[in-house]
Amino acid sequence: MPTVVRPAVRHPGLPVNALGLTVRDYEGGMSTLCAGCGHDSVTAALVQALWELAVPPHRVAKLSGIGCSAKTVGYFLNGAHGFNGAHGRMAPIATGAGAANRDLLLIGISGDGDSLSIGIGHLVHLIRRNLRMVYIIENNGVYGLTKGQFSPSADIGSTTSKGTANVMEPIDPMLLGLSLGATFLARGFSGDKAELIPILKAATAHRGLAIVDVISPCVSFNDHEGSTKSYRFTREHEVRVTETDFVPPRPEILASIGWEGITDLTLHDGSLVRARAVPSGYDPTDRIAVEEHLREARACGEVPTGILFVDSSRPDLHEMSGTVSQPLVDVPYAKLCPGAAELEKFGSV
Amino acid sequence: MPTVVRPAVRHPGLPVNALGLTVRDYEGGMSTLCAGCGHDSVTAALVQALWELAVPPHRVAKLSGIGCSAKTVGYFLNGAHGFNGAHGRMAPIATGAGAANRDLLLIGISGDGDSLSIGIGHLVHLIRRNLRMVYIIENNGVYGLTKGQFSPSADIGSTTSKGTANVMEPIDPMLLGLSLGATFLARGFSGDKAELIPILKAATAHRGLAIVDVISPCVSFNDHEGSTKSYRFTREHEVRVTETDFVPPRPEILASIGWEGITDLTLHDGSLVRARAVPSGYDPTDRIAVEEHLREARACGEVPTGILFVDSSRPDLHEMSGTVSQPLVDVPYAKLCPGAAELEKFGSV
Amino acid sequence: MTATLPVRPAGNGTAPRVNEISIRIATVNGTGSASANNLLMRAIFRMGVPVSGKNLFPSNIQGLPTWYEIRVSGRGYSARAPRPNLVVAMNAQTRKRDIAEVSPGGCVLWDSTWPLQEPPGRDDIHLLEIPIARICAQEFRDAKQRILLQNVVYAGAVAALLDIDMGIMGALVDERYARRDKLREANRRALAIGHDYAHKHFEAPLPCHVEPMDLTRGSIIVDGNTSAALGCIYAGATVAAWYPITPSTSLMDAFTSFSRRYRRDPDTGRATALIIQAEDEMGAIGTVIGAGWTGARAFTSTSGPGLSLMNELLGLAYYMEVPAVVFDVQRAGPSTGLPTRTQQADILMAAHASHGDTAHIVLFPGDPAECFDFAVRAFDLAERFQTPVLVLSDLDIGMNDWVVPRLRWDQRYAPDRGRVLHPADLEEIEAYHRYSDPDPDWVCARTLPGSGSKGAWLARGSGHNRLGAYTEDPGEYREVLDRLSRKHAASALRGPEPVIERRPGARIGLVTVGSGGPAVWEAAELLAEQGVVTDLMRIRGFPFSPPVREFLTEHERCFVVEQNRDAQLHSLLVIAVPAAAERLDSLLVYSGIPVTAAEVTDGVMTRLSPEAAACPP
Amino acid sequence: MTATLPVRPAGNGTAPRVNEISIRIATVNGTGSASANNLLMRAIFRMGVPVSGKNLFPSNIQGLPTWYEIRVSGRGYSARAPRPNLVVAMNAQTRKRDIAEVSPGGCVLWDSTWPLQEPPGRDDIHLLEIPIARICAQEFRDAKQRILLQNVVYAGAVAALLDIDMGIMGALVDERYARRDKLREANRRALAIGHDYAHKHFEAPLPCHVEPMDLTRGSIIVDGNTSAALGCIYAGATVAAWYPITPSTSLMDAFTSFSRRYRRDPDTGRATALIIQAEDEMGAIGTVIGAGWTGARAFTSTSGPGLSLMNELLGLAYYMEVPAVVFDVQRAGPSTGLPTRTQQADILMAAHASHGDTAHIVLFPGDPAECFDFAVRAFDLAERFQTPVLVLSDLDIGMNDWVVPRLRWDQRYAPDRGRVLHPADLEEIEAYHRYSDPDPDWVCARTLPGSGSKGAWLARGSGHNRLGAYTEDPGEYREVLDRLSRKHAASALRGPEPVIERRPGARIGLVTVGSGGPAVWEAAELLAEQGVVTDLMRIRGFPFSPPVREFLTEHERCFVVEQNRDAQLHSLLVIAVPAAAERLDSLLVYSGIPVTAAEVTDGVMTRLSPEAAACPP
Ligand SMILES: Cc1ncc(C[n+]2csc(CCOP(=O)(O)OP(=O)(O)O)c2C)c(N)n1
Ligand SMILES: Cc1ncc(C[n+]2csc(CCOP(=O)(O)OP(=O)(O)O)c2C)c(N)n1
Ligand code: SF4
Ligand code: SF4
Ligand SMILES: [Mg+2]
Ligand SMILES: [Mg+2]
Repeated sequence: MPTVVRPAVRHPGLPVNALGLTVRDYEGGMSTLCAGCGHDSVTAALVQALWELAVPPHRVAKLSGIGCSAKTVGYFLNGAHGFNGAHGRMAPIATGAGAANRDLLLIGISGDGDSLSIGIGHLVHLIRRNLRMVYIIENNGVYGLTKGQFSPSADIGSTTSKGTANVMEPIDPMLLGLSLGATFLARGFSGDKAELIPILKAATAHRGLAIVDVISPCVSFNDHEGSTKSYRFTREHEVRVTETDFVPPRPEILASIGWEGITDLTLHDGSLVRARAVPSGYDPTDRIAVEEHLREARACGEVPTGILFVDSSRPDLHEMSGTVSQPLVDVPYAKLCPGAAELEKFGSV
Repeated sequence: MPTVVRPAVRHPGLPVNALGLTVRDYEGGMSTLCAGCGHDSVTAALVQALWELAVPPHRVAKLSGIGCSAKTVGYFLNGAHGFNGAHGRMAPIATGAGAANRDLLLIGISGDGDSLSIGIGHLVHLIRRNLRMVYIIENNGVYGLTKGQFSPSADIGSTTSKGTANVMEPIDPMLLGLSLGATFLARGFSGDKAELIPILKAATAHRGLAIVDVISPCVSFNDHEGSTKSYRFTREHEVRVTETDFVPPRPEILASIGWEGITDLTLHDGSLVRARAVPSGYDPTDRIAVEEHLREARACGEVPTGILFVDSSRPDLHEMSGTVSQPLVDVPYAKLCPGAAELEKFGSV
Repeated sequence: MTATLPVRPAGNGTAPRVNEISIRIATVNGTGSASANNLLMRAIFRMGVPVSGKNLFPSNIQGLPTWYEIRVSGRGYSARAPRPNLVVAMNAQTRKRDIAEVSPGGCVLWDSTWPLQEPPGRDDIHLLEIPIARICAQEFRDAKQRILLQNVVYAGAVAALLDIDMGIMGALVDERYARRDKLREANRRALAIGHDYAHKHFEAPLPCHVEPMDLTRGSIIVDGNTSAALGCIYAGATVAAWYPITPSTSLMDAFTSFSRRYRRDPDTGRATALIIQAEDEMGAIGTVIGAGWTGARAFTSTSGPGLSLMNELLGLAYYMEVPAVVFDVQRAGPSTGLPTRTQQADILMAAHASHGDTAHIVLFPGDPAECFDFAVRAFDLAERFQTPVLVLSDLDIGMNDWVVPRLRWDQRYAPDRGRVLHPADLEEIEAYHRYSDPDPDWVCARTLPGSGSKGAWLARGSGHNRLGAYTEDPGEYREVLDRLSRKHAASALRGPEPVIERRPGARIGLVTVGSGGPAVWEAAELLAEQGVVTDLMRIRGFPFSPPVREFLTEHERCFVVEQNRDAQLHSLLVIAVPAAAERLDSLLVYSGIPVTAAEVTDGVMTRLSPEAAACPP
Repeated sequence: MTATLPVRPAGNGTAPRVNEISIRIATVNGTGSASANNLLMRAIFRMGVPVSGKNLFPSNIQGLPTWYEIRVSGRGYSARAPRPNLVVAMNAQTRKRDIAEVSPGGCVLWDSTWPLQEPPGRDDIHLLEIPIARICAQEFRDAKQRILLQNVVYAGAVAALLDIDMGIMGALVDERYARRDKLREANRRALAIGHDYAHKHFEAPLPCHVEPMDLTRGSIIVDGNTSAALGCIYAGATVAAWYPITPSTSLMDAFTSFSRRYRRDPDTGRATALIIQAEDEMGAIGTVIGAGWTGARAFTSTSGPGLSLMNELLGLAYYMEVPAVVFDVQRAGPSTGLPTRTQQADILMAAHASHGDTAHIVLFPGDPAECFDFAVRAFDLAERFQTPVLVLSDLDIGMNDWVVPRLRWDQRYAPDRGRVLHPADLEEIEAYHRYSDPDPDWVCARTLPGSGSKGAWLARGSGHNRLGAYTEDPGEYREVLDRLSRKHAASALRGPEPVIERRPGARIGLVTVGSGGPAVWEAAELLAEQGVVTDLMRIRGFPFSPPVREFLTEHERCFVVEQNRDAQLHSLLVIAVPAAAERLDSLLVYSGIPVTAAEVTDGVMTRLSPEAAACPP
């Protein structure tokens, strides 16, 4: 794929990243979400993370389904292609895009309805395929765009603004991912950008499916007293279980790192992501321990954040499939067509 | 609902159950499955269990999607209504049937493709609704009816008859259920009828969704060397973690039972199901411990069977919804129609 | 800007008249204008004057332009009006365009807190300015109220301009805030401020104002989703399953809130209906089919994308012969399209939804009153014919406020449960076979799960014979398929007849469906004024009944007016009545905004013009 | 029973003739008869005689009745034959019916190991008995072989009866078991046993036998799923996604095995195609659309139920303008229907799949050769028109063995990637807008993800304007919708033309589609013999091209022969060509078994009879 980087001359005052681009070059269209919507903060964190990482914008493919969250693909990275598809179908679209061009950095933005309700079958199977992709769930416990019905992530006892309480067991995408063999699970909070940015960076570095569950309050329909997805509730109950640092590529560091809550996620360019455990002993590579921790946290109403689980050992879709290292879209037709002589032989009885 | 029990006079030689019915009265049409198919054994176990329980046949509604497994609803309980619907959609159909008539004993027979592939979104949400139903997955690791493709339950490394190995993480319905708050999870083996029958009985007794994962080998496409869903593999790796006994209703027993791996599942008629732990200390009510056990068993290639997990504390769909105790189909129209006077008032500006 | 109002030449717009007014209110969504608009509409209604409201809103929650149109028509025209006589321009973002669209001689009331950036560019209209935001900032303390009450201020001003009865306005406010004194007072005050300001600064009332009539007695204001939900209540529905989607969501919301009142066991307080928010539309329709098979009256509501997802299971219910009721509140497609705009573009899909040879019964209500009636009929037809019935409403009917005759209930109504054999009936017969013994409508008797072993059968979507047994035998398989085809045809005689209005000497027919009714009716009147006499037919059901065929073949030429691009109703008509194929012409309006009479008359006149006649359709 | 074979009066069956034979072999599925039947068919083919095979199999894996029909026709008729001249009755379960169906004067070869329970009830046929099971039990040791080789024994006997070249039969066995000596020997022996038994006990060969010709040179035997898969290989497809479903599964199986050969990088041995078994059909079509958007040639294969599930996303791809290729190998509906039986009942759905105004390009291959060609064309059309293309095959074409001309490849072929702007192209233009600047086909240029920021755009299924930006503006929204409509119409000129065959003086047209071709062609010949001269048209694409319209309006009367109940092609024709509506009549065959010429001629003659003429269609 040819690389086209636009010269960063238009914003002389702003700092530039390694590509000479300013943060403006990572922005998108004007948001039409409600003022204060958590999703806008996630967009901002993403813009910052991608700018800091100096990801070439055109190398990204933005993907989403339908929902307020899904709209945000229009609000960052104008220089990247995007696909704002159908409700619940982001995963298959991403699978096709990733299958066709493995060099794309796939960034998907979904909602808790989009991913855990209509799209959950696809999510489950995306986890199995371990497609290399950043999969963000902007989790607000409701269907925002259709005006506030409970989504499957609503906690038992969480109430609507009119006071009706949810009675069904919630789906926690982190627990679900653990049970299905997901390889990267992190949780952030749209109100905590400082934590979210390095998580997002780490996610882009993961070779496989990186699911980032971001609690992202819906100010119009689920930010009241009684909601467990409100700003206030999340702020009061958020507990960081790991602190994430993003370490630019410095080979000498690599050698010196052993495990003390540090997970060595190596970017394709050699960068490193460190997840330091906050509760002593939290080990984001121990599936059972993580599960136990998450369950206990849930029982006492905590919202654990940080990189919760990482498994870098599993192959991604292309590795499982043994495909060529070149993107399939770049394989020239001449290499694909068996030619007339071969056809001549076909079907001899 | 009026009860019509046909007089059990036609098979004078055979033993009769409490309703005066013989086992023949619980049978269905001739199976058209392959000779030796595991599914036929599951059918036989079910017939036996229902006969022993003396379930009135007409009180049952049989449900299924599409697949070899789905066909088996035609092979038992001719005296019950059945619904052999569309691939993957058993759960919603069951939800509707259960919503409309809570007095029906819903027995669903699904396949691993039907439930874990196309139908997994519905299964996940059925678990959340905790619909009272016996949900049997006849799990053979392949799509039998479409001739042997891997299903999502195929283990990593399990091979097709031609030697291709599966590379994707399997979906274990038991682990999935645990992560989603399922309330009854059991695993059986079609080759072990002695164990399966009491499990099925216990499942019918559960007030909520009882998922029974039955390893049920496909002799045509997945019973070869190299398959982890073959008769041989399962026989060699099956490990009972609990032994289930079904105890008919005797109030005095109830009082004397404490926990030593015994789970008190009380049937609507007062019957009791005991699950005795085989590995010392296995506690089918401790979600985390069960999860840990299942993961470890999987790591060493074991297939744990028995009642694996039970939680009798959660409300079922009707309890969550606060519906009347009478089946909704039996609520007379006169009670439902607000009448002309009420309409007269409607829409006054 | 001028505040005096000499009547200027009306240009090519509609001349302003008493009780023939069209108001457009431009605001920003999420700012609470809905209740002010509603207030105006209801006050006019209470004055006895026919009125209708169209909400043109964006597909987001907050911050984008939205318009509300109120049409006052003493003549009873309720279609969307062509151009407004009075524009309330509260949204600075769209003000330029809003000003451009007012009809010549009309007025624009605008919030002069934010002055116009450029001259309005029109001298054929009146610009009435009120610094609403500034006034509210001065008068009210609470930040939220300052925003909300701006709407009430313009409502007061409009009331003054149109001479809307302030007694009624005040009473409506009082009723609304009956138990919230502070709010009531604040609203009252805002109303007065707007009203007084207008009286003081403008020559109010305008020449085109509202005068009391007595034409709304016996009518109510209601939207189609609410009345459809109420129809489901009256029909005896006990199971509902759905997945939220605009513009159908308010149907289930209404059913939910009606259920709080009408689906409670008085003794136990427990629910006699179960409403399930499903995981997706396949889950929703599956639940409905499961409940229908079990004997409950069950329904779902959805819109285009959801209907697409229901295709497979609709075919299952058709082939198994299980009743199911689906409300499709159509929105503008294709794909996600314009979720908050109206269209009638699911007609073709609804008629044959699913692969294979599948055909459904489709009902087309034309207004909220018919939404109520057809909801009840849908359940009756679904159970009588043991098949899915799709009720095709649309956003215009479903979400807009219509004035319709008060809903009436015939106490003698008993649900038509169709042919169901209960245990006692089964005792009378020797053996029961599900698909045998059809009645003259080609319907066979069904039995319900739980009702006894003698009637037990296995429902299957795979090939089956008349006994209900699996078959691959060509003849047995075809026998069932042929009966299904005859059954579908037979349902034509039981569905709602078209509404036909004949005028002596008409050789031209105007054919329409659903929400096209009011515009086509108005167009027929306008055409008659221009000497073009037309008969009218509004189709209300598919398969088409004999009067539809007759109407089409009776007329030299028929214009099929529908709100989609691909002439979907026209297509079904041509298939059903090939003899009329060459007489049918299409008038298609599909921009997402409800069709106006002008669009219809223009279309007809163009096609009837000598130039058009030269090249046949 | 007699073993002598005097030629008896043929009754109303087809008189037995040399090289005009129809054989029906009745077995139980899962017993391995397929390879024996294949052997017979291939041997006849190698003798230079046109032959075709139809497999009528049940929807289960083992133990149910299955039939294989081989039609030998020196005249080249390849449609299903009406009644067999020779029945091989290996299945005791269906034997009675099998005997009943042999045509008068014909023969039944049956396994007399299990004697007939009752007399066959016919004296107009010949019963030839061989105790096949008993012989195999005596001759072979291995239990599995005893079963499998029964099939080879009857193949040997049939070879003797029909004078099929035993040298060729032997050679085919040798080729098949080239590397498995024991199996080869056993098969050889079984073949000889059957052959010798027949020669010894019957008067073989029969009068209706096979004589060598030279009509299959340059032809191959292939099924449509295999050739479609090969077409995808030649078209350059690199991404495939699917969910298993009969009868389309073998298409992806074939693509998978072709990929082992043709999608391997020679240097690394790694794959140049990615085949994804999706979780369901929505996953499959979604993956295809994602890959198509990214620039890969991607496809899926499915059948009716899967197509139903793809509705929503097909509308998305249509509206976003993303290429996608879908093979729908049709089976008998509705719902699950008869998964192993053929039908053409997804036509209407395919043309307009999805809610809202959606219209697709549909290709109708008529045989496996066209499956190959149309696979390639489908990708070209999908990319040129940036839209889904549905290839509607069916079980008859997809899974049965057809003799077709050897597939040819034009080395000059270059994929038509349509209008794609690459970075260099983008440098030439000032700004890029996705839906602007249509070419004469109304197609706008697209750009691919990863190819640069200047061409970046956000694909959306929601309302958009020519720039690709979100819009709710009526005019902007409609502008795109109108262009889509024109684009669809324009594609009619680029799709495959109908195949038309004219006969001097014909005033009647026979119109058909897909697998209906051979039966209709044969029927036309038979009708001509009866003095009814007809022209033929086989439609190969939707939207219909001008020659379709011309053909329909040119003829006094046209019979549309299609394999569904609801006259789906007929419906699309009436919509597209209303002027011909009254001339069209339907001949519908939909029992799941491929249409025969006799069904067509009977249908035509009945409708042309004086009685029918009295009451117009
Ligand atoms: C097939 C289909 N069904 C329903 C909808 C309506 N719909 C649009 S967005 C949405 C839910 C959005 O919820 P979520 O994914 O949580 O996003 P949020 O708006 O909360 O960010 C629904 C139900 C749709 N667009 N398509
Ligand atoms: C919508 C749809 N897609 C695909 C199919 C084809 N199909 C029938 S059964 C089946 C899989 C069955 O697998 P499983 O559920 O494991 O049942 P088994 O046959 O193994 O018992 C498939 C893919 C279908 N019937 N419907
Ligand atoms: S409705 Fe909720 S989720 Fe949607 S934009 Fe507003 S705050 Fe955000
Ligand atoms: S194919 Fe497999 S699953 Fe199906 S009937 Fe045969 S053995 Fe059972
Ligand atoms: Mg949400
Ligand atoms: Mg299976």
